[in-house]
Amino acid sequence: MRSGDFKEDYIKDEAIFQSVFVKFWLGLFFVFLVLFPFAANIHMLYIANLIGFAVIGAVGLNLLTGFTGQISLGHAAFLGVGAYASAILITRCGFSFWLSVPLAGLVSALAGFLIGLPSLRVKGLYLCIATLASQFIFGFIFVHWESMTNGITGIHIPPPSIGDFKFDTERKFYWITLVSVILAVGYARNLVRSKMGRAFMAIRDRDLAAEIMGINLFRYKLSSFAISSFYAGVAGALWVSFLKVVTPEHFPFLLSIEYLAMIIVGGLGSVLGSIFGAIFMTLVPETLSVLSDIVKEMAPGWENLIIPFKEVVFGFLIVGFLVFEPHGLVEIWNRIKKFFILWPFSY
Amino acid sequence: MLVNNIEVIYHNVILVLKGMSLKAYEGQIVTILGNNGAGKTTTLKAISGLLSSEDGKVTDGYIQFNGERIDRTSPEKIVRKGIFQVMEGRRVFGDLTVEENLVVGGHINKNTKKMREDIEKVYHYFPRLAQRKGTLAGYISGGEQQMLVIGRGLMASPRLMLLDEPSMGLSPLLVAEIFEIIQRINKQEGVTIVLVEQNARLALSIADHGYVMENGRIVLDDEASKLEQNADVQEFYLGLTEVGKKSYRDVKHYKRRKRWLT
Amino acid sequence: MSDSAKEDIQLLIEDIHLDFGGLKALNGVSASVRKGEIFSIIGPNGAGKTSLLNCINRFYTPSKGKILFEGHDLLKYKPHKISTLGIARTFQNVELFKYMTVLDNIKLGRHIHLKSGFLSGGIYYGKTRREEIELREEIEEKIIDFLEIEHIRKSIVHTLPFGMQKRVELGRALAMKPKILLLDEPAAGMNLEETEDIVRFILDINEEWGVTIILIEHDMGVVMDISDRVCVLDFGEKIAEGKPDQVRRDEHVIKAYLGQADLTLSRLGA
Amino acid sequence: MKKTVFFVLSVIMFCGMLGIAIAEQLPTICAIHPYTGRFAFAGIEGAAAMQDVVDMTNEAGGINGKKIQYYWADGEYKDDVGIAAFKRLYAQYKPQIMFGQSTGMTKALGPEIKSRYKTLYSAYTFAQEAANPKENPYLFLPGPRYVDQFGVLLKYIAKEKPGANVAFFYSDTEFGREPIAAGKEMCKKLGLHFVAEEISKVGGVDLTTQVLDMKAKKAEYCIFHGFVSNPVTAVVKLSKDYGLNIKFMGTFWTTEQQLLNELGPLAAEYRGVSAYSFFYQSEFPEIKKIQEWTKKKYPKIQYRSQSYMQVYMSTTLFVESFKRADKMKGGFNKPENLVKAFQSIKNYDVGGLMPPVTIVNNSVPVGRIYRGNAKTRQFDPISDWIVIED
Repeated sequence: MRSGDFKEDYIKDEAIFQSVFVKFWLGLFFVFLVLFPFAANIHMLYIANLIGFAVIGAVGLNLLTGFTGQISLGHAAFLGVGAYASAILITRCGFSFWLSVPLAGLVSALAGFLIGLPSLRVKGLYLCIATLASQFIFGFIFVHWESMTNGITGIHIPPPSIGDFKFDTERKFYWITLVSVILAVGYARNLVRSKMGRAFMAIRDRDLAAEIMGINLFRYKLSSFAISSFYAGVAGALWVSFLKVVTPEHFPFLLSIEYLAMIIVGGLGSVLGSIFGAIFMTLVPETLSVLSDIVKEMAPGWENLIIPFKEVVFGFLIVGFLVFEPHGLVEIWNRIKKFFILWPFSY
Repeated sequence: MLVNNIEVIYHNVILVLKGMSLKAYEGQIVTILGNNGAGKTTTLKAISGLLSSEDGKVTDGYIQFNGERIDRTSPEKIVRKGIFQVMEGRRVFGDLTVEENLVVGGHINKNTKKMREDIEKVYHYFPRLAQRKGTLAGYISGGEQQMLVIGRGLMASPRLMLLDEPSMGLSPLLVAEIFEIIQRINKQEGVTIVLVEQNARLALSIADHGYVMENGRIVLDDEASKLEQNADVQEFYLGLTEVGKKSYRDVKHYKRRKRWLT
Repeated sequence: MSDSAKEDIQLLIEDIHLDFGGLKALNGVSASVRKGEIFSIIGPNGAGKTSLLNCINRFYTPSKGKILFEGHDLLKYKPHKISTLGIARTFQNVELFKYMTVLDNIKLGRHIHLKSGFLSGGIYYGKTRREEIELREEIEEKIIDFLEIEHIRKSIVHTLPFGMQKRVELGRALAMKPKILLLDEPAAGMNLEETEDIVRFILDINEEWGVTIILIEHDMGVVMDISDRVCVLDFGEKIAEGKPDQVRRDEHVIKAYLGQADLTLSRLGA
Repeated sequence: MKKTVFFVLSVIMFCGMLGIAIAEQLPTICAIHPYTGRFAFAGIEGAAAMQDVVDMTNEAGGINGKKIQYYWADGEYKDDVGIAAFKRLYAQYKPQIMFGQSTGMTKALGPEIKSRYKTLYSAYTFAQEAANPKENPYLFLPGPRYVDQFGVLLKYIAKEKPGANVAFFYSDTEFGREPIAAGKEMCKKLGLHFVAEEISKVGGVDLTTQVLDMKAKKAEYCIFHGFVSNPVTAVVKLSKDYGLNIKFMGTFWTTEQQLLNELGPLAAEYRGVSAYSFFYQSEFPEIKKIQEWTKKKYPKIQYRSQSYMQVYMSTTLFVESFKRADKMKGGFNKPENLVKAFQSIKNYDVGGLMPPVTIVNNSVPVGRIYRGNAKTRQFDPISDWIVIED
């Protein structure tokens, strides 16, 4: 049982990391993150990078959907806008990678701002369909504005570098991803506990009452769209710089759905939940692939049964988690935490 | 109906009711008094089976209705056994008309003739509803909505009706009207009624038996008329002191403590 | 009305008409609320009491009429701007932010008084951090302490019983540092003891914080005991206004609203 | 949760590394087959083809006595899944040769194969990018580029009906769009009128607008590209219903026996181009060999598709490259050797699976035109092997 956890002033109670225990585990986790690239092989690092991009994208979407309550089906498009913006800035305008990423975020934020305009008039499912428009509009632009995007051929992007040092392998890129993820998560975590984050949640829970509190719905909804798209843009820019190529097929509609799945499985309205969701949606299919490959080797002749089966398992896992804990993985996490805090009593 | 020593837990961790017991005989009006959060609504939900939809469950004790155990039965089966809960907050189907709301309430009746009779019965008790039967339920006044949800409950031909704060937010005139109707329903239909109500005087005036609840358990119970005479009840629920009525202006300067001996 | 009383008028409602597709919700209602008083509005369900508050809040736009608050024409303001003038309110059915903690809900009340933006908010350092901690201190000491809700301050609102939610909503309104507070049935769904608590808070807010209060309430015990003046609405029209004792005896009021005298005072044991 | 999963992964990787330690010197091929997803029809056949060639070679003594190791994973025909699988297999087995699942994956990995992995690479694609030895020395195609396939068909049309009206019907994918621009250019050169381009989703169902558009624009020939059988049958049937008189043709992936089965009596209306002989052309010794092997190993299987032939051909070229590179200084573990060995292949006899193979620009630019036979539901050759020259 964890006890002796008393706070003496409000400063401590307002801190993000509330106890020595949390700090300890977080520290340990950080050490793990730093040591990870030295122990892992390319494939694990590749997946780790992908998880990183997914975390940034998912945190962004959660700010919009989980915190502000505006469902977006266009997240993939904003990833695409950021990706293309950075690719074009780097290859055509001669910007460095380091400058192109925040700029890509801004371009994407602007796109999000525009797509968010209907949110002032429409809500819920209607808004959902309105954001779907972004998918088609930007998808069309990626393919057909050939002078800029090279159409379906896509753009090859040189790896980021500092002086002569090139971030051209998964291991080197890992550091860029890690720092970006920490910045992105830290910013979001702070944002949601400050004035703006509270306003977002207020709009989600009761927009009428939010107006009484003097919250300008117009401004905050659009801010939410812009910030969310900024995150998506950064995630997209990092992703394609990592892949070294960008084509329109990187941003299918399905990707938007996957991002929604991430935050729903992880936990709506929770920064931690977005992280869990991103890990889940990236790592689980990958692990299942690995497992199915192993099983396949062990049972030759059965591969055409075993391999497709992984999708079924993945589907069941998602449904299973949602049935078991509709509030997402973060709720399971909270429950485990509560169990240890209260242990050995059950309530 | 018998509730025996039940314990209710929400989300596996939050204990709401601890050893709560309650009895209601056929044809009685039983009222539960108590603070907000004492567990009155939870008790009603435990009886009607609606706990499960809020991730709560009865972990100890049992609930019997006409000798049959019902605490593990699903809500829709409980309704069919004749128990109906009228929830607080006037939950009408705002996009349906008054009459359609009643039809929905009577959906467990299979034949239309019985349905028609039941609707007429509701109009008999609530003549105001008959006047507004074609209006969308979202546009009728709060008092009429309260009447509608009670009427809708009546459509299920219940043997036991659980009423959760029927007077909330209603004008004095309407409160009187609704309580009178509740009494008539009880007398004429023989429906047993469990009433959760904040207006203690009113509740005790129509009830046969009263329970006082605090922190998830019953601290006091007696015949309604005796309860009305209890000094503690008089002070805490009826607003009477030794010298008679007191003004709300007086409470400003002191904060009382309760003296239940539990 | 004497000259001095006129100067004291904080909120002036003049000839308000409001209709919903032909249905007249308010039909030429006028009223004036003086600074520092408790002004109650009573009337049968559907009489237009809440609609009147909604007009002041600018959720509804009256088809005719004028509302002046300390010289500002409220009808020229957008709903989210009303709060900046110092008008706060609570709702009949509680309009809290259900999935947030009590503390966050109350902090939201202070929204308009905070300065941090999206950049400084996300970095949470220096000014923003100081501002947040000051805010926390003030809310804890002034509001949470006052309303006696320390024990639930970290609970998620929708898990709380209705009566507590009403208290939290009052706290949120107070956090707005209002000059005038509109309370819509603050004692609904409360038993005597809880009602006494709420009344105690209302009186404190009024007398010690000097906030003007407009109160809608069905509990005649409360209304008659604490109001300075009472206004009675029926079918969107004002049928009486005056001191509680006057109103209580008014024949129209008894017929439309109060009913028989014994029921009126049912809670008072008179 | 993250940590436990990583732990499990680490254990798997560790076992994998043990495997590398043993297999280091052996010739290794890794492949990503689209075993599930919408390209599964090809992936399942391809996985079997590669296994077969490896088994045949190993039975015959491997690469100068060294047995070929073959590992593969499912890429689901999704680029990200495929790339992850590529990295995983690479990390685990350090293969000298890899095989990928799609055009998109080939494009995405191209730069890295050149700079880091340096594996000889081919894929389920005939995209131009893989036939550019200057840019991508390690990438190759075991047949003609899509552009070349268009070339073969267009030249055939120009000969059959000079100045004819031509329409392209392609899918809304990277693979579908790839040769379109070049195809239009070619029409101009050959004096054909390019009148319409119709785009549809893969597996699209309502194609009336496209068919009516072709009718309005008086198309006489229509070339399908970027599909599997699905919309093709629908379009051919619909055109008959609307009374259009269009001659339909298709590139490699739409020249498949299954399509003829679906077309039924309309099979005779359809022509396609392929680089490989068909399973039933037993007059060729290599095909005969495949038939016998199939009968022996998979008695239930009646037919091997063109996808099988493609991967079979690729693997044959892989094996030949291994053999040639093994004789060079540094052996096949030196990436440059494999490329040199591969590019040195000239007039290499593959027993009629293709005409004798000569590598030109890392591809094998030959094709043959086939016509559907409504009776046998087979493709009959209607031209000789056409070698495409730029």
